[in-house]
Amino acid sequence: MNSVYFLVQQTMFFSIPLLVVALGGMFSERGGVVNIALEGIMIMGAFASIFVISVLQDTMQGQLLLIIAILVAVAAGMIFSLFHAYASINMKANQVISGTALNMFAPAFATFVARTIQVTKSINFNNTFRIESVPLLGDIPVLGQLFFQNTYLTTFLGIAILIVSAFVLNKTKFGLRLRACGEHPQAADSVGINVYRMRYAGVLLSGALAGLGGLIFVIPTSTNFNATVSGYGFLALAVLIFGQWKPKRIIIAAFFFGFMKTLASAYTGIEFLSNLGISSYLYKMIPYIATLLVLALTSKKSQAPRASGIPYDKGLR
Amino acid sequence: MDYVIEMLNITKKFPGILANDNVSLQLKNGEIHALLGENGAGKSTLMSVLFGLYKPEEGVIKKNGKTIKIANPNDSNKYGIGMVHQHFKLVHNFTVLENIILGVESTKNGVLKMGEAKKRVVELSEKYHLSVNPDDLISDITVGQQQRVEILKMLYRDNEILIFDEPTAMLTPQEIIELMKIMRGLTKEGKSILFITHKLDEIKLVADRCTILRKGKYIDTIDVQSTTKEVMSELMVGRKVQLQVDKEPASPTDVVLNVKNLTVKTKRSKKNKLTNVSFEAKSGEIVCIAGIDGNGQKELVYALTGLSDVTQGTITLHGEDITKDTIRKRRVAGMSHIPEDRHKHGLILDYSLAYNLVLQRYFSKAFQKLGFLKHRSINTYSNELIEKFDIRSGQGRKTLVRSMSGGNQQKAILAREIDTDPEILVAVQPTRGLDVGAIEYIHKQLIRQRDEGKAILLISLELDEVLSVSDRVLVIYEGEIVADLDPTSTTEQELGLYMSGAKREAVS
Amino acid sequence: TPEPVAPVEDVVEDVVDDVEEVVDEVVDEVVDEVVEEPSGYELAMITDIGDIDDKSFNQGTWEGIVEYAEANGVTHKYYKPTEKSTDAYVAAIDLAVAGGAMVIVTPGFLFEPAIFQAQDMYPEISFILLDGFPQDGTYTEFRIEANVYSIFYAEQQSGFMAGYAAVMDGYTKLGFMGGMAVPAVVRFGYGFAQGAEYAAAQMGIDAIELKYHYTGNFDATPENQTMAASWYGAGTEVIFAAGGKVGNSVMAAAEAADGKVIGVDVDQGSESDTVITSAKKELAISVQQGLAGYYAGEFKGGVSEVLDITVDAVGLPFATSRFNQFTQADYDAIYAALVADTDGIASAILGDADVAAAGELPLTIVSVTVFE
Amino acid sequence: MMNKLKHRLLASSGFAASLIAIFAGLFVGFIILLITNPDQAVDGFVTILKGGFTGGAKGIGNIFYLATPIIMTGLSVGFAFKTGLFNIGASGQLIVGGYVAVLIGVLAPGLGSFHWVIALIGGMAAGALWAFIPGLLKALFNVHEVISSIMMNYIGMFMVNALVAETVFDSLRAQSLPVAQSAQMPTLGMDTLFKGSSVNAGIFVAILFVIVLYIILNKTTFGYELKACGFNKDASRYAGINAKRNIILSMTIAGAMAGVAGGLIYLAGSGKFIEIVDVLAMEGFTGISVALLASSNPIGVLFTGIFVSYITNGGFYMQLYDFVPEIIDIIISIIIYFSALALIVRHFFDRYALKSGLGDDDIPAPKVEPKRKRRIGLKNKEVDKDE
Ligand SMILES: Nc1ncnc2c1ncn2[C@@H]1O[C@H](COP(=O)(O)OP(=O)(O)OP(=O)(O)O)[C@@H](O)[C@H]1O
Ligand SMILES: Nc1ncnc2c1ncn2[C@@H]1O[C@H](COP(=O)(O)OP(=O)(O)OP(=O)(O)O)[C@@H](O)[C@H]1O
Ligand SMILES: [Mg+2]
Ligand SMILES: [Mg+2]
Repeated sequence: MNSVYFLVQQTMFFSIPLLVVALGGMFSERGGVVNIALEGIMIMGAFASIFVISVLQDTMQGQLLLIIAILVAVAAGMIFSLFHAYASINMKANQVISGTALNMFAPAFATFVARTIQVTKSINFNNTFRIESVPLLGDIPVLGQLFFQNTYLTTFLGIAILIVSAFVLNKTKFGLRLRACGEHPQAADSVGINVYRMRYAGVLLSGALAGLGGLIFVIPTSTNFNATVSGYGFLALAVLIFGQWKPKRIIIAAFFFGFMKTLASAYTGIEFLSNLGISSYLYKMIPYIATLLVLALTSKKSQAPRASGIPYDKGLR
Repeated sequence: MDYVIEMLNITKKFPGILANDNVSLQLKNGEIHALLGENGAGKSTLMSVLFGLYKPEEGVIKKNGKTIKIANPNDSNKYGIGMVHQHFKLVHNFTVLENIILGVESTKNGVLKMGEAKKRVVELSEKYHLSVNPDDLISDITVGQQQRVEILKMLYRDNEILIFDEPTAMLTPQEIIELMKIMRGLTKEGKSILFITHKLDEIKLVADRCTILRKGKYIDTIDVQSTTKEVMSELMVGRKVQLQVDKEPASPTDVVLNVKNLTVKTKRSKKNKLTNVSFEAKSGEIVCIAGIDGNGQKELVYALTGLSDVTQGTITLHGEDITKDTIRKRRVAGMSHIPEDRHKHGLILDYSLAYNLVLQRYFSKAFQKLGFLKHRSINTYSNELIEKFDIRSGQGRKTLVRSMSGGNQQKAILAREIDTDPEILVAVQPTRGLDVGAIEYIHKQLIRQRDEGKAILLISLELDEVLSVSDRVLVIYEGEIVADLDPTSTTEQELGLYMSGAKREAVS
Repeated sequence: TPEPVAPVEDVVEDVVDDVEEVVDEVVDEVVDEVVEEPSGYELAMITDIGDIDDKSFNQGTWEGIVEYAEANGVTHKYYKPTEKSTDAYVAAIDLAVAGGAMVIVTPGFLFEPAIFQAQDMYPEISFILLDGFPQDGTYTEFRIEANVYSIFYAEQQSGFMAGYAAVMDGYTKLGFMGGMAVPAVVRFGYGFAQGAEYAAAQMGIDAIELKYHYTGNFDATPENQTMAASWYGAGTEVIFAAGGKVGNSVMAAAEAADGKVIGVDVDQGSESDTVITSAKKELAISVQQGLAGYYAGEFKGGVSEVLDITVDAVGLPFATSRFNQFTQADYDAIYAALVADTDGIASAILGDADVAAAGELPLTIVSVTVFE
Repeated sequence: MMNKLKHRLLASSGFAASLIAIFAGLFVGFIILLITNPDQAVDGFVTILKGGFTGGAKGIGNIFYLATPIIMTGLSVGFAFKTGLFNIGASGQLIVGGYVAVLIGVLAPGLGSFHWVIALIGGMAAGALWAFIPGLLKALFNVHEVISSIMMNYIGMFMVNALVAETVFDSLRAQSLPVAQSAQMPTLGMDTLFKGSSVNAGIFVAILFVIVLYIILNKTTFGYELKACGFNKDASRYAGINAKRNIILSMTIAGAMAGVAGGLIYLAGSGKFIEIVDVLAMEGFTGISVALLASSNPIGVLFTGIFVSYITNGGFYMQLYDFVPEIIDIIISIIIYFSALALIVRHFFDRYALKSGLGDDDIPAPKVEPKRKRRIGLKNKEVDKDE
């Protein structure tokens, strides 16, 4: 049972950032802008917020500081994503080039600034954010141990974001219009929807969520930030596609992948798995192979938003 | 005289072409004003300018005498202008309802109130006899139904100036009659209508006045009642057009295409899409499959041409069983296909016109050697076709097909498919969206092909065309052939009865 | 109507003129550059895999250089090669020389072939090669010239002390997470296991568990954090993290699981309260000594030496360690024994050249579980 | 004839636009230099401009050396783009190809002077296989190639790590063994011409593939089919083109290019080895930039590959001054960003060319991929037969 608790708690550390960032990507792509800059935005969000934490942590601690960091990460992600929005929406640029440029820019910038300010590029921080056990909820048998112990505020925030995202996308005017812009912007335009504005909103949301995802990613897994998120932005993109651009599937994808990753990294601490005598290389490959297999079985109907990746051009028939 | 809308001296350029050259148009309050012109004359462009999709280089727009600025569809909406576009502007994976309310959603705190909207849509669709199911996905309904959705979109917005860009191209005769009635009704309610069509009958039927464009230029505005169809078409094309198809009786010889007990079932639906369809087409005859849209025509064509699999039955071409052959093999064996959806199937919009003209032949000896394209031959050949079929575009064979007008895109497909010298030509709605001049030409081509001994299978929704071009009419209803008729001894009314399932005869 | 385009001949001519002009300029510039006196950074370091803040030997080395240079007012700079290849390292050395370097420090065995070439190319420049001995790249020719000082460290001794201290301090469930199985890391790991064995024998403990793994990277990743967390979850009390920033992931896991960490290379006690001690390798000090020798005219050129506990190059930072039972006296005793090699204790520690894999270490009390 | 040339010049506005992007990017870079270190900004900037030339003959040689693999990955990504596929998996294909090349290079020394050729072909085949899998998954199961390629990147990396440790392991350094002398790329005398640089015959191999791919794409029926599939799958099916086969072939060829890139890297004899480290090969991602800067045109890829290498070398030499070295990554990313914007400038040029009355029959064919060309990516259409 202990290892079950452990696996579930640990899975969150993989899944929640993937979930949040993939949801960000979803808003952008459902609005019609391919965002492969998720990786870069995560780095920017993490960089800015961890930096703020490192500056403020002597005067402030715990959840309040975390909330400030969250706001900083969101803001940084949004500001950075503006560049992508401007290029892909106003300038009708190739969205993959723009995203690639941002992915290259972010780590260079984070390193550059960190070095200019403090010589080394890694920014240390004290993790004062972990919640040993959520008051009351943590005491619930089984469930409490599964979900409300050894956790972070951001885990619940991630779940909340999922619920809100699903609602916004499917039940609100904003969501309807956004989706229209991602499927058939000419149609949206012809009914008086400002396609540019909607796409900006989509990209900015993706910036906010990816920036936040960067912070969520770093906090539980290290004690410093080092201008990298280890390719998780690309994995989030994979989760987004795996999740077929739909919130409910994205969460399944994020948890599937996160769980496989957890198993693959935690097997050495789980007797039954470590006794199988499988090499660590194979364990490391398992999440990716499993994902491919699942995809092969579930992708038949998968379909990206039709207009995503195509700059909106009024003149185009 | 009070004009609701005046478009004065509008000029709109596109790369290589003056789409509108100092064009003016005045719409009276409560009238139906037709806009007539050849393919590529600039009709859609002019309407798009009015609707705020294009910004003209020159010219002014006035509403009720006051100059207004229409920079985008939001503005046009504000001024009560609505438009049904020639190329539908519907989101394929949205429901009918979602498409209708898009842009004018009613909400409570940002949350959609779908229930109310649905009620209104149902009311509207009943009132105007535009039957659609609000919960269907656009991708699941027929083109005709999509057309209705477009109209409902406009009605839902309470627009007072309605633009219909070729709304009838996809409708059945009954639906067209319905639409005409609706349009009349709308003008009675005080709305004014701009109506683009290539069908002179329709203009005669509903329009009050008609403005004619030719090659981007304004030609004339005429009073419809006092002008004959012949005059109209002459004004439009700049020469006399023969409106009546003129042909010798057919003299069919040997069987080219033989279809036996064809049954098609798709995974999604429980019912057969086609049931035991059997017929043959001989060389030297034009066989027409008539029917209301959605009765299995698409499945039949897909099965014949190899775009989808057959559940049961056989298809033979000149005695060879081709039921299981690939698309390419059928092509090479002599089957040609003018597809219904030109954008989905017929053209690669981002290829040049030349490349599109060899889409079915690039692999043949004439255009390829050892796997290398012979660009010189491709270019010469396409220049020939462009000349021969009068395909108009900004930059000749180098034009990107995407930028060509709908009619000219259709001509390109026709040129390609006819020029391959097929054994059998499967032509689905070959004249959809074409101007009378072009239609005349196409019809002549079809008949010439027939006279040269080809078999032609024509799938058409237009009774006119069915009765005037074909030598034999098969009526399809709910996936079955319900009649085999001789067009010379059949009336539109009788055809209508078979098409609607009210009547059927045993067909072997 | 638009302006007519210039006749094409003119255009082409213009372009050719322009190109010629540019080429001339570039050639001039290049010549200038070569003739020009370099602006001058006397002390240079070339980085390898990691950056100067890899929490590992790049960082340790660089900190040593900086400290020395600032104390003595010498200009200093580090150079990043364009990629990880011998040629690129040599090119970086060229650049450093062009930049005025007199002494070039290269951390890591990957520089062996580059230094092998550079020692001949630049006889007037002095090189300090850490963790390596100049060789031709295929291990067929080994040669050290008078301008190269090669330094190795007895990491196995440092690891030994860490393992010893951990067991003496009462821990019996140990873990070792190395970055990659490169020689220095392997020596840390082997020493750790043997130190634990030694302490256990001394204390009469009959069973010590040791989980042993190379993560395959030197980064802080969720994978590394998860693995450490799973070890702590399975009862491991202290993990020796010998892989640069892998340590930060282990610390993150330790903080969540009340586990303990042993740092590596430098004193990492300040990075997390979970760090009980660090197996040090005094890169900075040895670099500084090398530099001091150079400036004193006593550069140890042509020498390759292993720096061990006798010169204080390895050991634990006792003052800042967080031990419960392991006392200063205990530390001093084992330190003295190792320095004196009492009963051959120091020379008996097996290194990377002696044993092929951790599982083959001759241990009786410590049971090593290796995760390949 | 002259008239035609004139048109060609105008039509190469894409080139002019790229230049504008480069100038704009450099300008912003210069400003950053000025802000961070005004004293040396001019010197540093000049160094960037001079690129590899600062290093003289050696520097020039190294431009070509560093350009070689990214031209190959650029070709890989670009070729797939032309077919409407986004090959983000060049990194995995590269490492798998590199491994097989090394394996042959180490274990089969008896192959004589063809050794390197065979090793390279082995690498090519391995890369092809690695991309064949996502191609197959896409064609048969509609699995989006972006996600499967990302997965294959990681699988390839871990697999190669395991295989190197099993087969060609240098246990002293935790990396692959050096390949036999005969498996190293010949230098064709360039080692004396560009003395001290690592340039080798690899650059000619890359140029060879540039030409081959250009011909395939623009002059063959196969290329016609591939591009047709990229633009409109339904229409190509209607035209009797086997879309599934084309998806697989296109990915496979793309993978082969990346596989060659891997071979060229590890057979270069520059002292580079496959390390057992869990990090994806960067060249695969650089290939994306290279391909996109070139609008996926193979000839363009040749030049953008050299350009990126040129400026990277410039950045290397900029270390002679007091700048945080990451500045060069910042500048390159800004140039790439501006080049994305530059496409609009190019669009404008094209318009101008058309408007200025050149709409006659002799304009060079609008290179097949206008507006929609920018539709890249994450789109996924069912290639299924049933409707
Ligand atoms: N977005 C565009 N870009 C370039 N050229 C265009 C564009 N839209 C229209 N054109 C060109 O302008 C001309 C007029 O096109 P338009 O669509 O207005 O014709 P139309 O009268 O509606 O023809 P049809 O009856 O075939 O629909 C055509 O030659 C067409 O190729
Ligand atoms: N009809 C076309 N549609 C699209 N692209 C074309 C077309 N014709 C040529 N191309 C493209 O333009 C390029 C130039 O072809 P083109 O035949 O114009 O060359 P050229 O230099 O004029 O040679 P030549 O006149 O000797 O045949 C070809 O490589 C091909 O990719
Ligand atoms: Mg039109
Ligand atoms: Mg030519």
